Amino acid sequence: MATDTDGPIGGGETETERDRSGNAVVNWMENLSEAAYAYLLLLPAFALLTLIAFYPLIMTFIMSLREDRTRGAEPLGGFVGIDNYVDILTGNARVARQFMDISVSASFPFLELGVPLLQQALFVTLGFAVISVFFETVIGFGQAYVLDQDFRGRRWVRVAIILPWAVPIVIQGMIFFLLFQPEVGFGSDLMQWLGIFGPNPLADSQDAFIIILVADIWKSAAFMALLILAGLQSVDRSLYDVARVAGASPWQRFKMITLPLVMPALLVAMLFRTMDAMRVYGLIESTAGCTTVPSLTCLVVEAMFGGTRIFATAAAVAFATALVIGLIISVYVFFFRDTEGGLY
Amino acid sequence: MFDDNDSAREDDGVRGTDGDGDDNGDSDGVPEHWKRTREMTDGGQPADESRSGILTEDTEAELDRGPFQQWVADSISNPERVYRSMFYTATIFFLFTTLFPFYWLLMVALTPEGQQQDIILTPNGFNPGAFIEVFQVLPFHWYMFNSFVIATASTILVLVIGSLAGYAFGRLEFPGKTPLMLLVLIISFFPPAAFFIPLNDLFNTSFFLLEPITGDGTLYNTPGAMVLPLSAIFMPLAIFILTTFYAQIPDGLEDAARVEGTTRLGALFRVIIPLSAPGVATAGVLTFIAVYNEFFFSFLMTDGQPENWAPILEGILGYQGQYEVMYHLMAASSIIGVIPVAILVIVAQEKIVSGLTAGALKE
Amino acid sequence: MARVRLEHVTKRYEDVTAVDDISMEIEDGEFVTFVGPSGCGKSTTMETVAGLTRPTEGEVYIGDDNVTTLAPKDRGVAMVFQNIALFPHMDVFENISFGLRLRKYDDEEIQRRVEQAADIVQLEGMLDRMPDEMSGGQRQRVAIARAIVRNPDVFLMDEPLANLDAKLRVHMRTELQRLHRELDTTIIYVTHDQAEAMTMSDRIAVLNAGELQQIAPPLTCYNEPANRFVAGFIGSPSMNFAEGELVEDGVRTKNFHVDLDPGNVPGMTVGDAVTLGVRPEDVHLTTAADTVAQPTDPIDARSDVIEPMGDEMFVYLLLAEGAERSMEEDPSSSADQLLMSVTPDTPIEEGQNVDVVLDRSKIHLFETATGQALLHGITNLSGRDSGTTPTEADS
Amino acid sequence: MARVRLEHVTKRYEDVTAVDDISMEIEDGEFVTFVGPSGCGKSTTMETVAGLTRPTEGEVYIGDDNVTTLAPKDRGVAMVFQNIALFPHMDVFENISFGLRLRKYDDEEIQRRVEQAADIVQLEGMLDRMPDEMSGGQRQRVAIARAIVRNPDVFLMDEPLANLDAKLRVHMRTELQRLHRELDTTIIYVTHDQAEAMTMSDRIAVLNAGELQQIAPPLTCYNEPANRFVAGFIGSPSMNFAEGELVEDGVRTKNFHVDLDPGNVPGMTVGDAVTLGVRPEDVHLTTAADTVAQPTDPIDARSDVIEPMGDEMFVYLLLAEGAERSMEEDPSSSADQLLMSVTPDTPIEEGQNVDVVLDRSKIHLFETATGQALLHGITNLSGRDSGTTPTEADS
Amino acid sequence: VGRGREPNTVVMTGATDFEEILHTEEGEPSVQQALWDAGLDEDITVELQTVVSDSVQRMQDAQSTLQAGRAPPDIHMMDTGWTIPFILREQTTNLSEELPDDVVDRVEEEYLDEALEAARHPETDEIHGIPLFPDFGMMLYRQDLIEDVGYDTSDWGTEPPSWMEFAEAVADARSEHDLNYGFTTQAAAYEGLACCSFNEVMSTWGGGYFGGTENLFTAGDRPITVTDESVLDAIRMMRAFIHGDDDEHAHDDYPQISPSAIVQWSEEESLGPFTGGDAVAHRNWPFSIAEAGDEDVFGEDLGVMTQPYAVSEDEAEHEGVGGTAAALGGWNLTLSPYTDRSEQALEVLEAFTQEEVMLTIFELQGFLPPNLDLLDDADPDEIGPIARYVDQLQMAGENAVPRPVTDVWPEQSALMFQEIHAAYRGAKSPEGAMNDLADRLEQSETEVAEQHGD
Ligand SMILES: Nc1ncnc2c1ncn2[C@@H]1O[C@H](COP(=O)(O)OP(=O)(O)OP(=O)(O)O)[C@@H](O)[C@H]1O
Ligand SMILES: Nc1ncnc2c1ncn2[C@@H]1O[C@H](COP(=O)(O)OP(=O)(O)OP(=O)(O)O)[C@@H](O)[C@H]1O
Ligand SMILES: [Mg+2]
Ligand SMILES: [Mg+2]
Repeated sequence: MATDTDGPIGGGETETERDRSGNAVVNWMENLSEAAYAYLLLLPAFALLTLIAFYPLIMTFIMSLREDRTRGAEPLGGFVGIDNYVDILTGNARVARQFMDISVSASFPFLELGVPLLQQALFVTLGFAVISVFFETVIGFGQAYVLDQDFRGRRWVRVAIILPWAVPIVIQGMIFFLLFQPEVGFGSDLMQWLGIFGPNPLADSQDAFIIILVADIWKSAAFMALLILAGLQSVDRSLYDVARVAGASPWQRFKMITLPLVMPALLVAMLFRTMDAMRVYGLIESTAGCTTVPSLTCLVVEAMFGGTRIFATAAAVAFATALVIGLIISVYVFFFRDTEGGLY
Repeated sequence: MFDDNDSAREDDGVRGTDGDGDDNGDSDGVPEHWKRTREMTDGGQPADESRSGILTEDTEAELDRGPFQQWVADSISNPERVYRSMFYTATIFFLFTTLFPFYWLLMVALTPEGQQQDIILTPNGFNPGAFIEVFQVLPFHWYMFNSFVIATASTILVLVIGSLAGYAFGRLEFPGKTPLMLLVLIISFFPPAAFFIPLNDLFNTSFFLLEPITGDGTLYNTPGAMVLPLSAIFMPLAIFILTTFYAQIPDGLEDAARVEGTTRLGALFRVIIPLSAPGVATAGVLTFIAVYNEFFFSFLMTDGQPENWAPILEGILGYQGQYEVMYHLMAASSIIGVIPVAILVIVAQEKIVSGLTAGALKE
Repeated sequence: MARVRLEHVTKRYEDVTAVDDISMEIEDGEFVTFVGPSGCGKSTTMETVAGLTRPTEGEVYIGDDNVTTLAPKDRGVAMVFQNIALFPHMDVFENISFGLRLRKYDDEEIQRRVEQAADIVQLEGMLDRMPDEMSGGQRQRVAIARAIVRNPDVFLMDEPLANLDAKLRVHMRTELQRLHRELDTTIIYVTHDQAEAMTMSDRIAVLNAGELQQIAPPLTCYNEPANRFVAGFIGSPSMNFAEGELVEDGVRTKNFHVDLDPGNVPGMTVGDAVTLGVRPEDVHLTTAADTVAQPTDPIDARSDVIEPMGDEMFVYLLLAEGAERSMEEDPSSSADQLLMSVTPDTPIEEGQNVDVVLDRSKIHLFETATGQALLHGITNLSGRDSGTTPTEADS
Repeated sequence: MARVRLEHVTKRYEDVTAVDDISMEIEDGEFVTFVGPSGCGKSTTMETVAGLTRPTEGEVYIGDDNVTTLAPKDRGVAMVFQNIALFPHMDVFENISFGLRLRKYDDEEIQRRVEQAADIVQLEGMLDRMPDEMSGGQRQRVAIARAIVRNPDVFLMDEPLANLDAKLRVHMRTELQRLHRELDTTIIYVTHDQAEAMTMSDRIAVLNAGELQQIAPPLTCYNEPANRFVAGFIGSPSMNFAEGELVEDGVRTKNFHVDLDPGNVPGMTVGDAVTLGVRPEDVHLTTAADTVAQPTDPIDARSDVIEPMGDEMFVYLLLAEGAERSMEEDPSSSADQLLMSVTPDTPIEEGQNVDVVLDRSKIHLFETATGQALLHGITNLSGRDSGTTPTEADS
Repeated sequence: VGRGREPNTVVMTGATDFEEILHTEEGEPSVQQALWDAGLDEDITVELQTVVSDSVQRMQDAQSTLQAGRAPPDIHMMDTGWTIPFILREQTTNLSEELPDDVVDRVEEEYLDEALEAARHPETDEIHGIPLFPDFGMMLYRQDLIEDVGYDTSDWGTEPPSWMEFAEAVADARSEHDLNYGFTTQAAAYEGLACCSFNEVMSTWGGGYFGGTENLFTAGDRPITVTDESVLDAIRMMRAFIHGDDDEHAHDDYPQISPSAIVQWSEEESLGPFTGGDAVAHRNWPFSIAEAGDEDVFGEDLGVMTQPYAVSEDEAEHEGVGGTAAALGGWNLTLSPYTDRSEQALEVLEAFTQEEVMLTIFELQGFLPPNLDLLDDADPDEIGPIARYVDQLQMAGENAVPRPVTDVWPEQSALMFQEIHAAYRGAKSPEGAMNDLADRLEQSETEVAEQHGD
């Protein structure tokens, strides 16, 4: 090692001389307390969200408290408080499909359906969300596991698996519409032959519900797979070494290391998939239609864009939908509580 | 369950010659460096040894004992084979299920107009011209370009703003964290329609400040009218993803960066983000594709003209007539619109991941 | 300019007080080593200096500035982390040059400095490896290079040599000392290696349970430990302790007696509980007692286990008849046990009965209750009874 | 039952051969320590035993089984990892009990064992902490507990005590030895701490650049190193080397001459280049030469730097007139320099001219070209010239 | 379009089919040229803002545009089915006021009344939209096949047969020629079912949603007549067509002639099987005549007529229903109240009322002129197969059945097609479905009444 005159490393200047010229903003930011710094970082996000999301929501909420006006320049009437919400829950809203239509009866099962369950937006939506998210999670995990391997052509398999996610909803709808359109696709014949579907699956609530489920799982499992894959890739590989030496079988490694470490990502994926599934609309509209499979968002969209100007009702339905989703989501929030890197 | 180990990976080079590449180790004659190169092109990541993947040779005592004695015997002596074959079965299954609808879509595209009956596994006639007609009927490339710009802009906006928020939520302690996080989440409870009426008013209001930029001072018919709401709507997902991944980076690395001379923000961009590369890239991919394919605002925030930033959706819907639908064109246009994006996104993602984790910080 | 001063620094986590009211002043250019048991707060104290942890209470000064709230990057410190903390996404060159690149040094300068640093830590030719392709020791060397390449005012090094082999360690030790001398930087150092602490430091700060026990030059800590903790902690193998009582004519412990005028033990009176301490190398066979100026009376013992170490040999002595060597406890703190260090060619065998003497000038006396040192050396010469009375610890 | 045998094990990475054709046999119940410079392949060798790395060539046997392709979990090994690798999502209890839970031990048993293990590593009361709330040493202790709780046939420990303070280290050392004795497990151990290697091991395996240099009991390695590398590596501070030449009447190096009958040096003839090695503790002041049975002729020297270490003192001697102490190189390998270790009370001052002698019975002779040991001790008694001729290294 | 546009450019909305003919290659006839020829200031050019073809999406588009007070477009092309809601929301301009009197008079006089009706303000009767072209639900049939099995179809064009005769003829033809389908129509759950395909059937049975034609355009206080026997019979007949005798709710007299798949068919899906030769008869809009009447398809063998009927006009309980029928569709042009160049736009609208323009549009793209008298004037060479069916189209004009468009029509039509669909599929009995529908309509009507009562 040559001993150079300036000292063993570099020039004679010490770094503070060079360094303390940082500008005022940076210094100000560096000296903020942790909380103040956090708020500063959140500012851009919340500024955008306030303008583009919270402000419209508040306006929409106010809208939901007013009266519908189908004629005249003014789109809304006077304030009616929560009347619109009451109408929704009592089946008196001006929407074509029922939000919920159940009454309590004296005989078993003590609930009486006004219209079949699959004609009630709430239950269609809940059923759809639960079933689709379940299958998407399982399949997504499988796909992520495959993609986490190193193998020749992995990139192309990854492209293949992500492809459905890249398909616009209209096209997704079109594919499954055509597949089960007896004239065009063979899906309808096949399923009928298997005895699963009736002759007009797209016009039958039950068959159409299954078609929509399959279509959604086909597309959205990729979403799950991508997120889970990212989670898998972030796991410190040396932990697997430890576990292997400790005697964990592949399944145990999965259960005790992979799963808990991927759990935060998995929960995020499931959380957002659930919310998405609870808002399903485009897929239904482009396959079986909202009449056959009415979802909550169907009601919102039809109220808002149905041509009859019932904005107040639409707004109220939107908020009621959000409320339902919020209730379901609180289950997740409860889970997040215990997860590292989740909400806490 | 699949598992993997070093040699399993090395065997990739010889897969296809025979199934039990287990004990032939290096005697397969494939030069070491060659295999290495191939691994690199496949995975894009150096296959370091500590990254034990998933397929391993672990013996599973509880293997199924079926009637195929020979097979079972083989499997027991060489359980890796079972994992391998399970792995292949799964891969093929996934490939089939995801790709079949595309194949079928391709068949629809190839079937001449008006003959879309009883397409099963082959097209009804053969009309590859649809892929050209798509561009003749509408300037489909324009729509693609618009969508591309909008999606790129939204993705960047979401990742930057979302990263700041994700960092705050994931790595800092402050009062009100949980309520604020829930507040972000609440946005995703609402169907997009819930935002529409006020936003429609807002974007059609003329703002003096915007006049030099947009001409009439409104955001309608500009990319902004889509980028802003789409960013806002997909922001919660990105924030949650980023929060999750940022939270997992050990404090020590951030500390090291700060002592080395980064600002707090610098540590985020130089260490936290690169180390969360899989998460960041995933958030980016999800946002990009979601925006690219978004239906609601894409449809309502422009007048549908390609020169007014109408996105791909308007293009696809353009093939839909009042009383007839040009299914073959819609199918063709979807394939054209989707496949390049999916490939681009994946390639970009790999680049991003390797870029973030490798050279990105060179200046 | 790069004096470091801690004033009543305290760091509390929810249920642990990691650092408890530590004050110290480290001179510009001084080399101070923190030692102390695992979990005693060394790393945490360092982090308050680096600015990574904000103290719950107290202030940190670097130079004349109160830097308590200053960002790490503005403190002019470089740090080697205990957990190494290499950036896994950068190769060695990028890791080392990270700080320089941040400061926008030009490429040539960076290249030159990195090469120099890599040279010091013997990493030439590995500059394009990724951290996960290196062995533990190689990684640690990268971490060291990353710190020294920057020429900071203050170096903070948290066990920088822990994963290195003895030879490289000696080399690095020399290099660090040279750096220290030539750059005149202040260095705060954490190590578990006594040799390192003894040879490199201007002063050693001994911490225990978050509290500063003593800060003094190495030999002072070794020869005049401020309290029983320091006495037991510094020196390897550890000092032998025997609890006893001050009696009329000296100190009596369970197995032996040492003459002493109790009046010379400051603040103590006959009957008070005291602890006697003696280092293994100050225990001698009676046969070799002639080299000891002031031996104690011979003590009966039986050699138990003998550990040859190459350059020395440890002999575990059992004092009481029928005593067993205790494995559970620290050998040096059992009353029935005495550890002796002798030259490897000493003719002694396991199980042999031997008589030993202690070097009176090297005996330490502690108050059992508080652990405070009372006397260092009980040379009974000419009225003045003690060699040294402990100076109040510098802290 | 738990013999470990490596047969021609080689591990190559792209451009590095981490382990190069290593064969060794470790007896059931033996405690073998791997030492060697950083990056020499210690961890990699261990990983081949654990099954984490599959050797590029060669075979690994545990007991009588060829386990080369066996999964780690079926090898009955437990391992403490150099990088600690605690599960971040589990608290201390869960980390320690991981292996037991996998094996479905019942809760009570788990509780009991974990507590015992925690006790050994002194982690009582921390069982519900998360890894990121602990200090470096505490984490390492968790990692140790995680391994010892499992009672395996073979323990693999990669620098388990690196982050621990001296006292705790001594304690852990004792504990591990006790475990070893009581459980009769085979232990393969990596350490950089010479004291650890010397005291704990049945045999030491010295590795360099992926090759096995010597595997032998500690004192054999110390006293009869197989080659210059081992000689320089084992012992701290390192052995002094002086390159020279075999002449008619002995060995002549640049600054001194040692009498010897060249005919007694096997395989060498006059004129061949040899290297003479002597440990610092075998360098004596002429004034103390009476304790040395067979001193060499006095050598003129000047003391340069004196490093007091507490229990001993290092004196750097310059042999040639006007020589400077070289800082860059390892002090022990410069021809003009000689390191001497003396007791701390030796009256010697820096800059003083002194005469020193070497202990002929402790002088080692190596072939300069290959580094192979030629002679250990050149006691010129009665025709037979050498103390020991090196046995072929066990490797 | 829009920004920085030429001062004399008028922007109107339209789908690609209209775009194709608005501007054409130099020298070729185009709508723009026709407008100029019809007296439009040569400085004024019309530009098209292309919108999607789907009517529902176009409505959403127009709604958000107008809700936001945005212009251009200056002229909106609006479906007859949803022009009135926009008029009622004051999102159109009163053309009776704005256009010169002579133009207004000409429109009043010459335009098909039913078409114009759907473009008037229901309360003031003032014109808010200029019909661009009307559409009629026509019955297409395979003349050759039906004649083959012994039916005389020669006068069906002018005097459509009864449903009974038609059904038997279709049934015979189908079995004779071994075709997959007999009669195909649209019965998916969508607007087209409520407004058109069922509306026609109901009308030919003498029924109506709200009694007779006098109640079509004012919601609030009108009878709800969907539970009338005539309406139920119409449904029963359809159920017989779809499900045949097995269905207890099917009309006993009618044979099974329609595939059950029609319950998921709208125009797009239903046309193919007919043109593909798989069906005997098919209900669709005039554009399909051009397709099916092409020489390559059926040519002369294609028969076209208005809908068969079951109850004659005289027997019908309500006014304006009964007898043959043709559902009315089509598009109107309205003037955006937010435009800043209404003068030019009015000139454009005025030009659209000129006969030459209508004829040009008809000839170029087959859009029927709103003045059906002009059908005879069109050059048969230009208009292709349609030329053969001019009489039938005129007849359709005479028997046009408009839908009851009011401000709440979209809402009501959703209820209607949902219930009708349920009844068609057999998920509900005709009575059950219509009772449910009546309830919901009642509710909707009262709300309107309440809202406008104050
Ligand atoms: N994944 C890898 N890719 C390439 N080289 C590697 C990899 N892992 C280890 N090496 C190299 O192999 C050699 C041996 O590494 P190993 O970890 O066994 O060393 P070690 O003896 O444990 O050293 P230390 O004492 O520093 O931990 C080193 O030179 C190291 O750089
Ligand atoms: N984030 C934390 N939360 C709670 N306790 C903590 C946290 N970090 C450190 N501690 C505790 O504070 C004490 C001091 O920790 P510190 O890391 O300073 O110890 P140390 O002296 O560096 O120990 P070692 O030599 O083992 O590295 C320890 O008991 C540790 O468990
Ligand atoms: Mg520490
Ligand atoms: Mg190692």
